[in-house]
Amino acid sequence: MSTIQPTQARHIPDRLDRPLRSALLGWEALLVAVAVAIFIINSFASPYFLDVWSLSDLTFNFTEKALIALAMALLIIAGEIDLSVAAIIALASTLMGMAVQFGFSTPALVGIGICVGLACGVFNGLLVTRLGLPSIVVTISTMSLFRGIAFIILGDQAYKGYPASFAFFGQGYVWWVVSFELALFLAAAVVYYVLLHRTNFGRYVFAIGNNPVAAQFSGVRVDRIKLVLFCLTGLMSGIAAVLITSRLGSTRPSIAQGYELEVITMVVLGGVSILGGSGSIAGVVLAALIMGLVTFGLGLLNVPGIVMSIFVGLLLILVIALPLVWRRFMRKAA
Amino acid sequence: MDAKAKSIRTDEGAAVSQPLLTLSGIAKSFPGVRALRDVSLSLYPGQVTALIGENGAGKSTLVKILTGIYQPDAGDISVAGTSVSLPSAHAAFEHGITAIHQETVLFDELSVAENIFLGHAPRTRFGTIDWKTMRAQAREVLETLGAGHIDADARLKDLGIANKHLVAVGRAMSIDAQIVIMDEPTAALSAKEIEELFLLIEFLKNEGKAVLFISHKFDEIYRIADRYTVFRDGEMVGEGLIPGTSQGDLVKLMVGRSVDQIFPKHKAEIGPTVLEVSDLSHPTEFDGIGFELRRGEILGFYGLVGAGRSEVMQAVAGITRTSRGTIALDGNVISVRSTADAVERGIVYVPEERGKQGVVIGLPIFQNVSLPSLKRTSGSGFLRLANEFALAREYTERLDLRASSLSQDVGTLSGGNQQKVVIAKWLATAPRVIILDEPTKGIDIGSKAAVHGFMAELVAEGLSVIMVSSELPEILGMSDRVVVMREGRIAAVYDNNGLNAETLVRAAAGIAE
Amino acid sequence: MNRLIRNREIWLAGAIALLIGLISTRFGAFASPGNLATIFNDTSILMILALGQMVVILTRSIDLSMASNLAFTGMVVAMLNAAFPAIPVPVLMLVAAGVGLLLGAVNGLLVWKLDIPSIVVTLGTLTIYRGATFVISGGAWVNADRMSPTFIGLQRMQFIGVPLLSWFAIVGIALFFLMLTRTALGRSFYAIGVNPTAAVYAGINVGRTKFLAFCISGLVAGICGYLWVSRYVIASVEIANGYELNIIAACVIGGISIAGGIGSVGGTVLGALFLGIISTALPVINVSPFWQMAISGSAIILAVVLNARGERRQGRIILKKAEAA
Amino acid sequence: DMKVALVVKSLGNGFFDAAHKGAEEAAKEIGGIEVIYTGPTKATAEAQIEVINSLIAQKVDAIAISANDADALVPALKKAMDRGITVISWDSGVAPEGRQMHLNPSDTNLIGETIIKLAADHLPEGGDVAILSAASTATNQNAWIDAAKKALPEKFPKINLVSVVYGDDDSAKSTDEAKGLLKSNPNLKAIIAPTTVGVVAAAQVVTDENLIGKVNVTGLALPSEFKKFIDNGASQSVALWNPIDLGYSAVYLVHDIAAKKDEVKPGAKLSIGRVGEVTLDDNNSAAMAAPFTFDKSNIEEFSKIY
Ligand SMILES: Nc1ncnc2c1ncn2[C@@H]1O[C@H](COP(=O)(O)OP(=O)(O)OP(=O)(O)O)[C@@H](O)[C@H]1O
Ligand SMILES: Nc1ncnc2c1ncn2[C@@H]1O[C@H](COP(=O)(O)OP(=O)(O)OP(=O)(O)O)[C@@H](O)[C@H]1O
Ligand SMILES: [Mg+2]
Ligand SMILES: [Mg+2]
Repeated sequence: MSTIQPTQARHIPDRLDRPLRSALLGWEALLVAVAVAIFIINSFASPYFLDVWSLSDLTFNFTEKALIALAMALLIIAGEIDLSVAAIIALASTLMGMAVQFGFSTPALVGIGICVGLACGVFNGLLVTRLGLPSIVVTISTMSLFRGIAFIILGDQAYKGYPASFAFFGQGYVWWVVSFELALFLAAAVVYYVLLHRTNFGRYVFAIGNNPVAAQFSGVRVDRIKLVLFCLTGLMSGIAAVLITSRLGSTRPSIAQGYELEVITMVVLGGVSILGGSGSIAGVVLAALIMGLVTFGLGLLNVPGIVMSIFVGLLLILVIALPLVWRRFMRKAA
Repeated sequence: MDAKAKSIRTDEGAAVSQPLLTLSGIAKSFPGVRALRDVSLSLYPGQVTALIGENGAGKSTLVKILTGIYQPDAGDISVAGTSVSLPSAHAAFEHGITAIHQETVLFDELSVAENIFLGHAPRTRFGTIDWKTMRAQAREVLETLGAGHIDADARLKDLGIANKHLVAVGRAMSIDAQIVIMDEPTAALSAKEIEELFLLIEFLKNEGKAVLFISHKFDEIYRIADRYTVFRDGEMVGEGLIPGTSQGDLVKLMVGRSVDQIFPKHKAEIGPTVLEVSDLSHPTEFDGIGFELRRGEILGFYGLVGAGRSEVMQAVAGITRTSRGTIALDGNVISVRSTADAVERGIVYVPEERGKQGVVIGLPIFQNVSLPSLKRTSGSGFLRLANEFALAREYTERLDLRASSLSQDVGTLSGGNQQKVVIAKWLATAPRVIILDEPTKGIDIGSKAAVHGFMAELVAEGLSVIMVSSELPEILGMSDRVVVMREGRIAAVYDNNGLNAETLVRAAAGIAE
Repeated sequence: MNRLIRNREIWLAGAIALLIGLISTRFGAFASPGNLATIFNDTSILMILALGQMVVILTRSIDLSMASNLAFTGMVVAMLNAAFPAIPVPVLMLVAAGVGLLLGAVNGLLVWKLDIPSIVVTLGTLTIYRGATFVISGGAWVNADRMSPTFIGLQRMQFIGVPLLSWFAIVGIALFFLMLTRTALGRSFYAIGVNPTAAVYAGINVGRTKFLAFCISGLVAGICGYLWVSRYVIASVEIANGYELNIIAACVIGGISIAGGIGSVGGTVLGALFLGIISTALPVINVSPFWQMAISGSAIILAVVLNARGERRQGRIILKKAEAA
Repeated sequence: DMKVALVVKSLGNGFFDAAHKGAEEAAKEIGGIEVIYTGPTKATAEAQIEVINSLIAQKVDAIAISANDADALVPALKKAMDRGITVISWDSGVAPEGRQMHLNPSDTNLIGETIIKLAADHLPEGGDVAILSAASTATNQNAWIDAAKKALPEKFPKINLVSVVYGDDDSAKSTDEAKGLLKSNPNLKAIIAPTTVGVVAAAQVVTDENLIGKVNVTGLALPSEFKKFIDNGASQSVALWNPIDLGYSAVYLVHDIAAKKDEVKPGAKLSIGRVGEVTLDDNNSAAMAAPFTFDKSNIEEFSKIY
């Protein structure tokens, strides 16, 4: 096509000073600084911290939750949320345990765990997209429903007797101190990074989070993408269920209680806007690491878990508040 | 509170000396944008001052400063000769300033009466809200506006868009204000309602109120305004009395050059039928819609606001589900079950509500433009930024977008420039049929001509265009044929051969000839 | 005020009546006035908390920290009572209200002054407040025997045959109703939820109004901290852990829109009662305790779906005008 | 110093605080022991695993744990043993693979029988009773309830167990469950709560509903927490072992095993200082004394101790 105005059009540069990049870098830089600071404090505070096995053990504190956080980040960027992830773990673990009683083999167990997670994700996704219900409401109810089913099946019993080979997923090491859980998390982080930041799908997720109506008007299949995102969180919860069950070697319906809020804390600490529309995988990975460092470091000092959670809570608010306060201060100074 | 009470009467016809409101040296910057620079403005009692300027000239920003929503970085505001500060919207109405904002800003879930009185509701002796008095006063206000048909107890959500707008006007009137500001008040109203609004403005004038009237439509300005003030790029570039000033002068002040306001004559070959819609129906919105669109044709859709034109177009574009009817492209019936389907087939829809449906605020310009075309710019699902930038540059530059870079958030652009991004986005998909819903709504005169020229260009290249518009000159100037809709059905179809405005208005309103 | 909203409440009330009817077929005495009064009394705390939460949700925010606030305040007053039994209980209640208000105000300030989304703020304070409870108590519990008899007994005292706890709820409901329908503040909660931009244009200070909403939810949580501790005669770090979700569920069942601006006192009260009945009735009719969670989960889904149905498509109808003409 | 970790189900529980006292007493007596008293705030297995992991990293010498879950802790504790840490469980046990020995506060069957007996002693005519337990996953409670059910038909034919409910060691939930029991079983004569949290909640409910004298609350209770309800008559008697002795014994045993003074194998007799000695059974678990009963006559005295 030719140009309508033969008079020269104004040139618009692609970028001025990479404002978007530098803003993102700013956030992640802050997280890196926090992580390094905590690492240094930890190594001074406890003589046991700087030890490869300690550091390896540390990763178990966050890998399972962080796996879910990767998918949750996408969901929250798209403007939705899933509070039922911990309940999905409970249900998936229960059904795996049930399968053990029928003598299923390790690969079948893994398959069952993942499929149950996926199925729960589909259920959430359909309720949200087909009935147009707010996801926070849907997943508050499925949170009771999924765990409730686990309680119906198991009651006060526990399933155990998982095959010996099943223990690998939650307790095995791929290489030296690198556990299977850690390796899986790192691989998943790369996959999610590419998915969110390097593909059309990821762009659609951002578009939906910023303006779902305009995205729909632009030909983005909003409902389908949201459904896929719920499936992904379901899937990751299923995978986490396999890991936790393998690590505990048994199943109770109360497994993974309260994980949902920790996962969301991780995502938010990672700089994902809870209102949707912005965030990065790098941030989430850093946030997972920070939470692991804080809980493990304080654990080495035998600080009770609940006191650690004060630190995590403060960190959450401070890390979000600091840039805001800083910007406001700079503007005043200017 | 009724508009008649407690107002200062000025002797009619007497030369007005003292301005009621004066602004001087007002400046306002947003991050990266200097919206206003050293602006001054005076409003006189009993007079209507028109504020004109291109998109992004800073008109709405000034309105927001006057109503206490934004704080100016510098400058002075005086009401009736005393300098005031307006730290909040409340402070503004205490100083007798009220406004009808560009965006309809009301409360969908609340009742009409409450929408009118929220924030200044009548109280009982105990300081609680006096619902009874409030309803009565709301009815009174609506009555004075000639909108007595609106139920004060109805939920705002259940009202038509025009009635909502009347409620917004009612809200402004319920405050016993000396200074009334109207930011593009006619954009959502039909001809009949615009007439009523003009009567109201006359009435306010006679009451001695100072009125600031913002519009991009010169016919309205000449009709109602006594004075003008022109903004360009955030600066005041001229003011004076309307009588004795020609439209050409105003345009020149606005854009800094003269602009042809003639609709470009397009001489495209009208080819075979491209799109054929038959018996398209929806349970509640429209019924039995059938029309055809030919290659190289501009098909105008005219109707009063709320006639259902947008809904029909959204159905054609796959956004709204239909209950019955078919859409055929090149003679083949196609199923359009989502926007994505429509886009794939080359049918695109440029929506009317830019902010809600058009731009994705939060994403940069280039990502907005490439959003529907990602499949083409990417390599098997993976993003290719270079392709996206190239695509975005090509189309935004053609539309003469004013932006500092393509990575800028669209949210920082003015309304008119946002509209350009939306149009660029759709052109970039290389469509066959493009549906433009109110394409020049809220667009300044310079850009308007560009959009019209562009439409001519499109059809010349063999595209087919459907243009939904409520502006008669635009419909008459641009369309080859005109479909008139009324209350969800097609009322008439005309060839644009010496078609006159009156015929269209009669058909749209259902008045027999 | 509005046909539709009233309808929703009638539906919910109908559902509750049906539920009670169903339970009575299996357990006759359930519908007796005495038992219903007991259920009301048992649900009082949830009702009061849900009313506080409702105000926050109306403003498009959420307060996840209410249960932690409750635990902290409960611990503070219990420890005060244990240490200084001479402090009169009404004074302790004022302390509870004050501490709760303070914690709520902290949430509110962060939301107002720093513009951090409320879900983030309260997710943070959720753990901070509960952690603080551990810190002040050293993790130790305050048991029945360390509390004074009036501390425990006050809410159990009867007035016109109704325990004071129920009176707290009744007075709370009345106050909330008055505030939300008759005061400018109450209406501005709705206004900023329906359309925050429009609210700014109407001269409402959105940030300050949200702040006040959090103050109210904090105040309510504080008072409930005392009520909870004296009702269950134990103050520990773990009390009401996870209860924030029950509170929100009560609001959601009661038809409070999580997107803000829609909801009524009546709906919230009924939503809380609905949950209360389910949790008291299931053990009574010998439903295995293990079924309880799944049943209440399904009930919430059902209530929400029905609510959504009611809301669906009340929009304009162009064609009707055409037909009428 | 030898570092011994005393890991409890959850911090803040009066019972475990008393056990901690005993542990410190043992440490002082033996000398050269540093006791790390720790545990999660929430009584879950996952939280306890994090605690165990941090103890492993701190290279403690021995862990004595009261488990929230008999099975889920096994892998973590195995890892601890692999790294050379001595692990025993006490109070609430871990499956045999996850520990070297288990110290039962008392014989499981004996406890099961005792909790029923406490109710039966005051029900010469027999009648309906119900059990209000802790979490449905609690190892020890479940074992006692099983034992109680076994004892019922032979030893207490007139006692009719109508229901078992779970209060999750959460006072609010326990209260609701206790109320439900009273409502659904109008003829209930006794509530048996083999948990220190549940028993207090049940007694408070009986007091509130004016059922003192009609329904007897019994079970396992800390005298200091429960004195009030013996005094007001909501309960005739409750039982418990001495938590101080329990904590003392746990530390004593784990020290001796870690210091290689004792060999752990079925049938072995292990000394526990001032408390005496225990004998390991086939599962390497040992039981201490029979539970001690508190009633009007002695509660005053014991409530001052624990
Ligand atoms: N909140 C804001 N943040 C950043 N920039 C803004 C904001 N509001 C307005 N602007 C910028 O200020 C300038 C003036 O905008 P304004 O809305 O006042 O224009 P206008 O004259 O009303 O245009 P239109 O005719 O399109 O309504 C524009 O460049 C716009 O992008
Ligand atoms: N009562 C209403 N409440 C909310 N939105 C409304 C209402 N009435 C109309 N609208 C919106 O205004 C736009 C115009 O409505 P509609 O499609 O019915 O009329 P139209 O003939 O296209 O009018 P227009 O001249 O505005 O294009 C649509 O986007 C519609 O969603
Ligand atoms: Mg404007
Ligand atoms: Mg339209």
